[in-house]
Amino acid sequence: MIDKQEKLIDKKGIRLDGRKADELRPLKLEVGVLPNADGSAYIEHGKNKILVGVFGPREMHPKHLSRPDRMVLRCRYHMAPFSVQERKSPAPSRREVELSKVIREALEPALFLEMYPRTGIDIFVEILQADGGTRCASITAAALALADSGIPMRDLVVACAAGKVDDTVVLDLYDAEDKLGVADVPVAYMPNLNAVTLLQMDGILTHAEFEKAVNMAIDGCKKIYALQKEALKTKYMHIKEETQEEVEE
Amino acid sequence: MIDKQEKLIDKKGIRLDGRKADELRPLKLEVGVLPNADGSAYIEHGKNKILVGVFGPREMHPKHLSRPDRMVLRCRYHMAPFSVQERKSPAPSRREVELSKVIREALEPALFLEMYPRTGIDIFVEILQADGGTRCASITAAALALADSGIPMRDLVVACAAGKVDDTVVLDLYDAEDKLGVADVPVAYMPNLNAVTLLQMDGILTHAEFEKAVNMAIDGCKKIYALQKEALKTKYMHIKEETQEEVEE
Amino acid sequence: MIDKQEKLIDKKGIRLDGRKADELRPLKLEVGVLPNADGSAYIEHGKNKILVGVFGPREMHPKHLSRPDRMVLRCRYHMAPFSVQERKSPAPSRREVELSKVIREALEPALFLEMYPRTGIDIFVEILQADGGTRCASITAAALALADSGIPMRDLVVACAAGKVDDTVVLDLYDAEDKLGVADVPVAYMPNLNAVTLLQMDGILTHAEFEKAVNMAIDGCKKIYALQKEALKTKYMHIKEETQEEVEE
Amino acid sequence: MSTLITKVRQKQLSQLIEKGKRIDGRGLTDFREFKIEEGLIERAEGSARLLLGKTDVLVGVKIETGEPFPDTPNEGVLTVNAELVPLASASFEPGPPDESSIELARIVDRGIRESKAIDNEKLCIEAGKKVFVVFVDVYVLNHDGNLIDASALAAVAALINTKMPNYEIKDGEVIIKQGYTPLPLKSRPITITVGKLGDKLLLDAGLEEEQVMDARISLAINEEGNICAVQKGGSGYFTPQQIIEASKLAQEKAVELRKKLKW
Amino acid sequence: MSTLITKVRQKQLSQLIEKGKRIDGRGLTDFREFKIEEGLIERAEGSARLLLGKTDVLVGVKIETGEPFPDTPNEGVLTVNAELVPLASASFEPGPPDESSIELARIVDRGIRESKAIDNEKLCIEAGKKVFVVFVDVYVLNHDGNLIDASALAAVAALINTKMPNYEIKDGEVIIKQGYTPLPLKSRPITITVGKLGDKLLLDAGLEEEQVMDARISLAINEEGNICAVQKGGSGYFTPQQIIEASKLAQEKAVELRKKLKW
Amino acid sequence: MSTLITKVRQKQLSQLIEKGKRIDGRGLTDFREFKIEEGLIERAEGSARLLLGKTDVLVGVKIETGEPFPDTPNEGVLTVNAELVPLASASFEPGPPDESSIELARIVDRGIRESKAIDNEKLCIEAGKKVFVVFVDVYVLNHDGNLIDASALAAVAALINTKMPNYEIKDGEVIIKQGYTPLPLKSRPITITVGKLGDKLLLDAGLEEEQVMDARISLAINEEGNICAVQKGGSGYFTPQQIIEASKLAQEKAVELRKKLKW
Repeated sequence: MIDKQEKLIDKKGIRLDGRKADELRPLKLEVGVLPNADGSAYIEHGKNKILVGVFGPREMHPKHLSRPDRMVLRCRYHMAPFSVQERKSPAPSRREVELSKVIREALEPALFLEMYPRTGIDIFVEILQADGGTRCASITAAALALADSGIPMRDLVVACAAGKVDDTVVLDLYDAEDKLGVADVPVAYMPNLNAVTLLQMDGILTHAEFEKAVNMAIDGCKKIYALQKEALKTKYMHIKEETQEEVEE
Repeated sequence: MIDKQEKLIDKKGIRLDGRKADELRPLKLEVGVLPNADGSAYIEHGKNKILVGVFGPREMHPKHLSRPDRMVLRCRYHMAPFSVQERKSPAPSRREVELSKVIREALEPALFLEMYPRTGIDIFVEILQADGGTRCASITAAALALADSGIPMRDLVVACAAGKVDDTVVLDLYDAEDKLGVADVPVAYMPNLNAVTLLQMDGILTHAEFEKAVNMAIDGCKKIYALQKEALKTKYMHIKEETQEEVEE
Repeated sequence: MIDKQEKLIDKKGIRLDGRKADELRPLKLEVGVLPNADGSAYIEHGKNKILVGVFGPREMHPKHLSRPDRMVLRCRYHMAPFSVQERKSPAPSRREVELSKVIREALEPALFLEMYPRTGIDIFVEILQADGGTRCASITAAALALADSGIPMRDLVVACAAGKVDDTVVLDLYDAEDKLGVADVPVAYMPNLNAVTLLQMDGILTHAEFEKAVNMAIDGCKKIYALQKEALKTKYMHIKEETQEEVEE
Repeated sequence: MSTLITKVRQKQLSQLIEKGKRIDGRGLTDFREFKIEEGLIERAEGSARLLLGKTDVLVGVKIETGEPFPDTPNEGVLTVNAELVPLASASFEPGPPDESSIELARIVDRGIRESKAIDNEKLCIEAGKKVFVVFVDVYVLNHDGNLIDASALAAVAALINTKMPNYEIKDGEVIIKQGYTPLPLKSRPITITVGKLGDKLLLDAGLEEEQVMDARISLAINEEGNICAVQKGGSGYFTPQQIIEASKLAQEKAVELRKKLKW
Repeated sequence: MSTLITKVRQKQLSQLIEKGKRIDGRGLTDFREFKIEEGLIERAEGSARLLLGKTDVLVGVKIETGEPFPDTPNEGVLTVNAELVPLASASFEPGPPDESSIELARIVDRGIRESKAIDNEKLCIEAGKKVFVVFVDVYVLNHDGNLIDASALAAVAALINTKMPNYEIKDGEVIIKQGYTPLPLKSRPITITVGKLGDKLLLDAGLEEEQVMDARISLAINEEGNICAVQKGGSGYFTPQQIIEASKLAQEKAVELRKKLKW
Repeated sequence: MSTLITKVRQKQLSQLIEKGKRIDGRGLTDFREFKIEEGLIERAEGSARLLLGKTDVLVGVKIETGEPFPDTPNEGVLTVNAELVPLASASFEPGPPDESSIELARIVDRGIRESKAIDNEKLCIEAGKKVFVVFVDVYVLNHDGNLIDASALAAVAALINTKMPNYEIKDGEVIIKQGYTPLPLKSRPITITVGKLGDKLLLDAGLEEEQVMDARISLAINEEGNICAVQKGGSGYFTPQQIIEASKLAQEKAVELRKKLKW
């Protein structure tokens, strides 16, 4: 057992992994990584490694789940058995069922569901490696995968957590901080609409700390948002180059 | 472990809970207790506390279970995890599946199933606390809930057990007598039709004892039948009063 | 634990159960043993005791599994809980799921699936007692049950294993040889078409040994094929006799 | 379900029974011919196959070691399971046990358990820690009616046929020794199911007759003629008088079968 | 689902809320009347039934012994389960827990767990080997909206009402003794769910109001007014300003309820 | 299933193969380009990702302690599981493993097990009580044909890449120490699947080619060129001559791949 008295932030305000309080972990975003999916994205957020595939809009199966007035969004958040320290059974846990629901609800505000009645979209999120903050990284990647699929969106959704570690409100907790810290506040956000679409919290915070954490998380979201747009641009430039090459040939 | 040699009936013929051989436990019956159900009832029979809700006749779901020539009655007998000494898993046990079947078959003779083709009725029985004789108390309450739903019935169904404790045939066994007694004979009965619609037995009885137990149980049923009718009357008077109040307002 | 050094074949080339290397176990085949099934067969192959029932071609249930251009063959290989040394749970194991698939694929080449669009055939294989080589005996019996059901077939399918025990390639391994031997090669075969429809192998063999085992298994298949035809003839003669008797009466 | 019979056929069967007759010529209280084959499954500790008319039930008994229940620390454990094997009828489907197979298993279980057929205390190896577990698996191979009586009979026949492994305890470990002992039995209950159609009672209903019956009542009867377990089934009812009548009928038939079986 | 309401009714409800009014005459931040009945289930170690308007939730607490988790060897174990009992609403179906009941259970669980309501170390019997396991079963008996607040309140009321068995350890065995001790609690969190429709926030939404709300946010508040757990739900969103507003609203309402409840 | 191809396309593919040609220009026995990336999943004890054309398989290996099987008390335990992850193909559905993923897992398992790839006795910690359990999880991330060879290759690559925790036994307890040892391997089997269409055999079928093939046969080949496991699949058949031919083809290709892989 890890000694809970151990300090997670040193006197200079530096965290165990070398980051400052308001610093994000390194991020890597890729779009269009799965040949068979209609849209896909891959994210490395710290040591989180997550793959998202989107299929649809397509006919719902089973049919009775479809809705006459709108599209149905389904989402499965799933951890690979080898993604965590102790092997996880492939059967969905209660935690995975809950996260599937809140991730779906975080993405729904970005879509024009009424535009595609009687159809369904499936989002499959696979956590290949987990390092704290998987739900946020999943949302960030899922929004990219949706965009990659070509479905119209009100805005990208981007997610990031803030939390309290020792006595400090910090951005983007990794695994050890998540487990040994005081509180974790994952937030999903649509910058253009100023809309918070996911918000959860574990731990104990004063109202002031909570407010600070929410705002810090939103600032984090805005930074990742820039990376999301970058990743989409890279993809499009890539496509453009390919098209040009074809033309030149 | 409880000493099986211990006497459950004293020399004066009085049982451990103070009752005589042919005495029922205290009963409390209420009708129309669940706002969302089409019919409902609550029973306290000894320390049994049971809630029954009825939905229907309504369209069957899934459809392929419906019948072109009659209504389908479905029944779920289910124990709350906290209803028994050792917590019960919420998943249905084999005992619950069997009791669901025999309770359904005890109620079916009271209904005009052929009057509502292609529809279904669902009866949900929830054992909130169990004290021996839950299947009988469930039937007594379920019949009230069906009557409360307004569906035509041939008669109410009422149920009560008799059994053998030490050397005596007694009425309405409670938990300890059920576990330590010699035999238990639950009976469901429709008084107006003189029809036994449920009959089971565990234990060992001579033919004469069996006959005595069945008759004693039927006598118990007749007493509870009076209370059932009382409970329905109370409900109707209640409704009448409410209607009058509305008229007076 | 059994001592793996123990010899399974003596110096004279005789196996522990008294057979020579290329000798089959005793076989008993019966056709038309189940009154309710459309076709059925029973096989005793060594101490294997297996019952197969065939239903169909009939409407598929659930319907969405049916195919507009062909019949669907379904197969369930299932072991009775008492068929093996340690009681087997009745729930299908991964092994049973795999064997159901390979047995189905071993039988499909014998049928004219395109002749019965939108229908299904169900083959139920029940292992009443297992003694090594159940998948082969199941195929041999299932082909008979199919023939008994009257469905047109390209040929019977017949199956038998060969394998390596100690240093020798032998025919038709029984339980102990299967567990302690070096390799097991089950083969299903349609003699008239010279077609191998099932082939698996566990263990280690050189290419030459593998070739020898496959050929020895096919030879075994040919011998059992004669017994299959015998069993069908017996059934038909039986029917003929019955019909004659009826005529004579 | 493809085993459902037509309304015309139903009427025909009902009218016959109301006249005290049956489609196959039997009297109302006659059983069909039956045959018991014991020991068919050498690999099981016990087994028996019962043919009752065309109804075909195979029961296998396995004995393993396991933990006792906390409230009966010095008794063995009995587990009864029933499979309506899909090859037995077009109406049986593969999959986890449904309410019919669960009810069947529980009726067979209660007949054995309540009659105290097995001498449970002799199955205790080490009180509170290790006992023998008796698995009774009822396997219905062909369904032609009266599965309850057929299964209960086959189960008791399989138990009579069951051999228990000899063992000794060495350093707290159970060592299985050579040789066997018969499973210690104290009773051989016989379960008789009485069908009811209108004011008629009948025994050993065939598959088609079961579809016209109002209800059934099954009674397990021990050597003393006492009743050890009862189960009413079906969507109809019995009058109290019919129940007493059915109970007597079952007791008489049990005596008759007991003679035939030499139980 | 038969509980869905018509578009006309939806519009009516929305327009009222936009004007700051509600269908039943309440103000936007008013709770419905509520009543707590404790100890209804004598057989459980703790129980409480909460009526909030017509919403009816029964919580039973069972205490058993079991093994601790490897990473908290000297702490008891909390297990929260929620059943949307099918008699509570035509839209609830029997079967294994679906995403709604799992989310409900996890919100109730986090409110208790994150506020450190139970003094877990006092539930340790023998570190790493044996601890008390607290099973909190939330049983929804009638659904008329705001199941989250009702379930969380009922769960804490049931824990307050819970008695723990006395025990001693003799020769490594846990012996249950006569008498009981109250379950050791360190906090009594109150969970408040704030609904959002357009630019309006409201509390304790009824069943019909829930169908027109954009989204909800639930906050567990402890005695110090701190926030212990948060969950946003629903397919809509909150602005950051609304979240801060909702958080304040929840804290104020928690203070008010705490007074009423004398918690 | 949206991955089914049209009859016209099927005919086109078949005619090409019958002429000894393939849609992507390969010869009948050519493999597509492949690339192995090892150690991608730092959190797992071993991992490898294989790209074979567009087929993409990730294998993670976890090592935990557990009990040995009673009949092999001094050997470690191997458990292989395969997930046809739904993002890999529109035809894969979430849910418990179906017959395709179970067959895939069992073919991979047999290749490793029958070739005795893992030195199982070195995984024994305390005979009969505690051994290492090796979980091999095959995760199909994109399906473009020949999942069997891709999964088997990736699994062996992941095992080569697997590190085992060091440990010591103190007072009967397993203490995990610093540092790692490579997983003890005795063999590196290579599985080759041979497809059959009419009288043609082909290797490394793509997704579309698989839909026109009559049948397939998969052979695991060890360093000595011996055959360790075989599985025929598909609804067609092989002649005995074709099987011998396929076996030789697999052995030759295994030698070729072994060189490329430096295994």
